[in-house]
Amino acid sequence: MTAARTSPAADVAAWTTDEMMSVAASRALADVGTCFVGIGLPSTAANLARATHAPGLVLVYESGTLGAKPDRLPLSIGDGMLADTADSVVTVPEIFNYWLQPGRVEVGFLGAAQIDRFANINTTVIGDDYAHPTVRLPGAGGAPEIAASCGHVVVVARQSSRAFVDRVDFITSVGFGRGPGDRERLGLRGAGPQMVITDLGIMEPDRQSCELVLTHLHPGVTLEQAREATDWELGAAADLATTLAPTTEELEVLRRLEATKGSR
Amino acid sequence: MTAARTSPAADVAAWTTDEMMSVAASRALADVGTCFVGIGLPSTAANLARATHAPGLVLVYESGTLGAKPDRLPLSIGDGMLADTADSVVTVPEIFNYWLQPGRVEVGFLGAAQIDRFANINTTVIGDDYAHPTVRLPGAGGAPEIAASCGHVVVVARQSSRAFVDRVDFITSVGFGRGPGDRERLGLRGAGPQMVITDLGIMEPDRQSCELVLTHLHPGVTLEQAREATDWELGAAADLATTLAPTTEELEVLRRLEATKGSR
Amino acid sequence: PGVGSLHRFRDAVTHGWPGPLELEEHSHAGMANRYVAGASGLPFAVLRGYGGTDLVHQTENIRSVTCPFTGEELAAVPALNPDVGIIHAQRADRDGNVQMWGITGVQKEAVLASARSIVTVEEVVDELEPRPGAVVLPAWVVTYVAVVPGGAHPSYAQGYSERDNAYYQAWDEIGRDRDTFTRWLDDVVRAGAPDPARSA
Amino acid sequence: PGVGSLHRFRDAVTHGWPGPLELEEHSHAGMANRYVAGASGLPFAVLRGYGGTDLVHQTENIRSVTCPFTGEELAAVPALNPDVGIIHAQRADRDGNVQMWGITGVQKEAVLASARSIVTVEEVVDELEPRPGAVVLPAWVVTYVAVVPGGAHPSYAQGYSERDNAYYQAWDEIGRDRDTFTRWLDDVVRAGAPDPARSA
Repeated sequence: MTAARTSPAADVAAWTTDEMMSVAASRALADVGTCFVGIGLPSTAANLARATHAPGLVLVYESGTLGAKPDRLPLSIGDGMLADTADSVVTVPEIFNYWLQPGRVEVGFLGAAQIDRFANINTTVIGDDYAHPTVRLPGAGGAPEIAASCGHVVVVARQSSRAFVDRVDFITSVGFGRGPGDRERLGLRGAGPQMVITDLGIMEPDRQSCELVLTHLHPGVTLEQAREATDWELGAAADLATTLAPTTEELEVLRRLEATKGSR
Repeated sequence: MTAARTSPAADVAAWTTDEMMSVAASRALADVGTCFVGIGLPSTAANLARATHAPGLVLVYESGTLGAKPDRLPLSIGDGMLADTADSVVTVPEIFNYWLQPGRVEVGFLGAAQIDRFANINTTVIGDDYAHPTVRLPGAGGAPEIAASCGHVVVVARQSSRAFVDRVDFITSVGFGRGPGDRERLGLRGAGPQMVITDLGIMEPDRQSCELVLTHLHPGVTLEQAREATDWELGAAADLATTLAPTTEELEVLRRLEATKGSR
Repeated sequence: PGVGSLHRFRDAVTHGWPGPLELEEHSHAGMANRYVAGASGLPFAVLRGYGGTDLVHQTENIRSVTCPFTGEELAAVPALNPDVGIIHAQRADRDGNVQMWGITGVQKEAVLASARSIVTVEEVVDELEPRPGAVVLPAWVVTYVAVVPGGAHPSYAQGYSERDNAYYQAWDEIGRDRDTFTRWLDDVVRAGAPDPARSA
Repeated sequence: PGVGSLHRFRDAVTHGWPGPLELEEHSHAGMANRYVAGASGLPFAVLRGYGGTDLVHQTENIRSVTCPFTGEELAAVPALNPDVGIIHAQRADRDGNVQMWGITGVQKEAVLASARSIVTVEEVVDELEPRPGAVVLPAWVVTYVAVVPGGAHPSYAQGYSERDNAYYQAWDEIGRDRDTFTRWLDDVVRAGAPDPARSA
């Protein structure tokens, strides 16, 4: 979203913060067997992972495609190419009931219009009054159950103080609710969000408090910038690290994938 | 089962009481669109109907075959030919949940090891003690839900005073329970057994009492014989009729079908 | 699938234009299970869903049910049984049997859950040759078949047409603005002018 | 499918030979739904079933549940989650993806409901060419694949072998009598003699 800036590593071509985000998100799928993929940013990152370090990654889309192997970015979860390349295509009730619900899928990969310090996700309404919202968002889709039932969840979202808030206006998909123990109390069987990847850095939940804490800053981003783009008092890990800049291969593959978007 | 006897109609070849039973049962499918078929006697009769007066009859087998068109008698509900000739093959959960349960199938065609005056069916145990039965029967199979959910039910069973009893030892599949109103009380949505076809005649439930009453005697069978082969005081309809003897075509087709049983 | 940014829907919700909407909102899993219950002749479906979300506070149609064996609480949603279910499929035979393949979603359930159904198809053929991944809806559960080639446009029909992505993009512009949208309604829908999105 | 007259089972139940059996009896619809619940990660399944039958009196595992929307009472059965699920399928590829077709019954649910699974197949192929009516179980839900051609005998494997009906008939005679059965166990199963039913 923000303008491209030159990486501090001299041997790496210029990349945008969005590209850094997608690359960092794709790396979160290292050693992952199966991934339930939302459309948009998560789909880009998951396909980047499959095209680089994780060729065996099984992509599951809620349209019912198990093991889809797209060679371009799908235009929607219903893209025919997903069915053409899948190991198996099942119905939508089946993908939710037989595949997602029992916790068979290791990672749920979600976007978020608004997310809070406990990694709860809002994709429904901005504003206090559901019936008369300030902004109406697209809605829940498959996210509530992905967030509930996948082994763990990775969130990909552009960071801003409007999007990263103390408390979401509406909980569409549960992260850690109001804090420790809430997932267990609610009977949510997955471990919840373990990583939130933004265009500025990476956040992870604190093991005690469940609150999102900054663990990585992307190259060239300052802690100040990350805090300014967060509506709560964003904590930073003691060992706050700098994300590895995108490699030439990662960038090449990502750009090739992105270029397919306009191809049809 | 009993020996062949000559039909009173001189122009009809000799036929067995079993043949009369299958023919009478096949005629019960006149103007029926869809039939859920149990294996054995019901399958013979349903296939006879399809091969004679009801070429468009949709046969549904609980193995998941919708619209099977076997040209021989299937060896089991899982006979591969049923899948090969079906309009659609679905899973076993689907055949029960999407097709049988909502009442989509007009007629359920069932056999019975034991049946009582209220057309309740026992295919589980003979004897008073479930844990120590006199005779163990094959069990429920799909029958309880076929009896519950089909538009109505037709039963085909050889008549004897051991099989046609005042009260079955075990209710595997509900006919009319203990009498009028029981189906409604139990939430059974189909109309229940409307016809019980035996090797001696045809019984139908009395509209008031729900008790099975003899409405037809097969040619050559006396009311006495039918009553002897029934353990309760079998009532006869005021307009007790004689079943039409099997036609030459019916017999020919039936015998051709029966001959396929030994062919594999 | 892939309906874009829903500008008109969002305008209706936030500003009540052209009129206020009554909403009942579910997750995809919840909706899928409502159709399953509807197709199954059951009054409700059970799922692990909605727990801890604010969706449960916005409708009476998300409740809970207790497992009679384990005592566990689960979400329950009521069956959906539309008066009419309308889907698009690839083809039908002359008897009215319908064949569809690719991503079939919740289409079978939508037909089976509905009191009556209309299936639009790309073509009618003499025989539905079996093919991988194909689902057949027998004629006796389909009320009407209508031949509507391209009936999924701007979406696609696997094996017949591709997604018209340019249309989606053009539509996004049309849908974004009330005036443009109103003009489109007047010109294209009411007066039958060529669709500017189609020519995009 | 088509297991014959179950002489041995019936002898065990009625006479406790060779030992008493503990039985839990369900209808097919009930069992199918128990597997569905097991495959779905739910503790129970809901169905219209068992109502008015004596089956409900013979097990604790048929209970009732009330619809939270309509108040209607329905039957509930507990999920079945076997330690190991074993099924036979037509073929697998070298990655362990399994393909089966024909009447697949409740096989997918049995695998998905089980903690571990073994799939015996007719053959392993380089590529699972898509085919009508085929269901693919991805390798990641199958624990082991074993190549066992004819593994369904005396039943059939669609596209590979026909039902051996003569075997069923011969088996009915063997199974009918305790002595014949015991001899068959000793000779064929324990000592590995040729199966007289096979040569029938």
